[in-house]
Amino acid sequence: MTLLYFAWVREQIGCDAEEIALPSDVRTVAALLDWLRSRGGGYASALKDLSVIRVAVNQEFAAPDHAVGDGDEIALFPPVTGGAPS
Amino acid sequence: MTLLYFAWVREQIGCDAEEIALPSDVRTVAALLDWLRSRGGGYASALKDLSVIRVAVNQEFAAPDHAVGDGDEIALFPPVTGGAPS
Amino acid sequence: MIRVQREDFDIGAEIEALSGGNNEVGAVASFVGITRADAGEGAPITAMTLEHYPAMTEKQLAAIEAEACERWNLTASLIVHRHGRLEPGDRIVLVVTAASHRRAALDACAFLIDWLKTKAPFWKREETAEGPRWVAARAADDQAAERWRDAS
Amino acid sequence: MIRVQREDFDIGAEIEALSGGNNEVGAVASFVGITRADAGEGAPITAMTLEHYPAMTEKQLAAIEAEACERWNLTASLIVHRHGRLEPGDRIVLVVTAASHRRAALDACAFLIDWLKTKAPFWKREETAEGPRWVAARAADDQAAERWRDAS
Repeated sequence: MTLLYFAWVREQIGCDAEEIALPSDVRTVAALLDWLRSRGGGYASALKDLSVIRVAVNQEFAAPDHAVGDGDEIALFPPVTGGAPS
Repeated sequence: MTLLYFAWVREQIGCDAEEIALPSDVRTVAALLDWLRSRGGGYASALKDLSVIRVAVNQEFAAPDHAVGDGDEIALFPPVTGGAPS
Repeated sequence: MIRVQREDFDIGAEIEALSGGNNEVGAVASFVGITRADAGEGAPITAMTLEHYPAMTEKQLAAIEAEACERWNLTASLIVHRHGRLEPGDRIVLVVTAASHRRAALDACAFLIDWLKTKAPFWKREETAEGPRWVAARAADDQAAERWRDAS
Repeated sequence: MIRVQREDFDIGAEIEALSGGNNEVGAVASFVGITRADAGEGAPITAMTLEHYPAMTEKQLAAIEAEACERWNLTASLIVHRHGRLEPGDRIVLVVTAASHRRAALDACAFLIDWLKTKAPFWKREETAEGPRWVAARAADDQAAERWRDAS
């Protein structure tokens, strides 16, 4: 599985992308976030408040119960702030 | 008084501007239109349906009861069709 | 700023001149009206002549622009309106509005175009294969301008 | 057509390329977003970096544009969005919509800008004299995009 991180999630985790082998019991977005958080360090601090974390699975926004699998590209990032001016 | 004509009003009357000496009993836009119509010819045909005639006195839209006087610039024209596309 | 002219205009240059160098500007909306062959009710038009009443046009456009600038607190605005003979594909009118925020720029631009369409003293004479015709005013356009009154 | 790029864009050339030579186009609306020094909540910004997720940005912008083209029956449309580091006065985004009629062009342009503001996966990092900060999403922007849902 490819994991991508953007904005301050990227900064806190300390890298912009990584390949991971998913534990067999991690089958949803919510379980993936829990598992990443359990790695501690930057993961724990970046993911401590999930209300400001958005997840995309294969470039589409995904809810916590969305399935995840080994071939997926999963991105974690803060709510988007857009480019158009206010 | 200066009279200006635009669009098909101009074409039917046959000129784009003229100077006239106003009869002393013509004191409103409505009276002016009646008086012009009484001249017959192009005036009568251009002004036969007043629902499609608009009048400006000194570059401002004017209602039938608006006063008119010797120093005024009075324009007669059809409802505007604007420039912006529909 | 308003200009009524026979000549065409350069959209990019006009927008740049209006918004460049002003750090308060965050949003520039613009609108360009273009002559369409199928603009009329009947046969395709081959050309269109816009007649106007220069003294009144200048007065009214200046008043419309001042109203928009005040209502939406615009940083800058521009109306360029052409008159004379235009062929399909030719630009007719340009409205540019600059503001700090996008909503003000977009709403002011739409307001000005609706207003120009109904209130500016222009008359259109279309040329077609069936001969020339003067365009009649349309009630739908008055309604589009009136909705701005309701919203205020 | 969509483009996400570091480079600046030429508004006049983009509008001309989109609308020129198409006799169905009667109305071209455009919007340009520009970086403002006072765009933030606190100290004036000296620069702003737009980060994005290229694969997702392309997918989402293409979907947004397709939705607008269908809903307003646009003749053509263009979104150019910059990423990377921008300073006050720099252009950020261009939206151009071309249609037969003015209402379609204006509404589609406003819709696309509201949508880009809230839904496109861009993140803004502002630089100020007090240090850099990531911009937080604002509820008001979500409401501006949502009103298009209510209107449909």
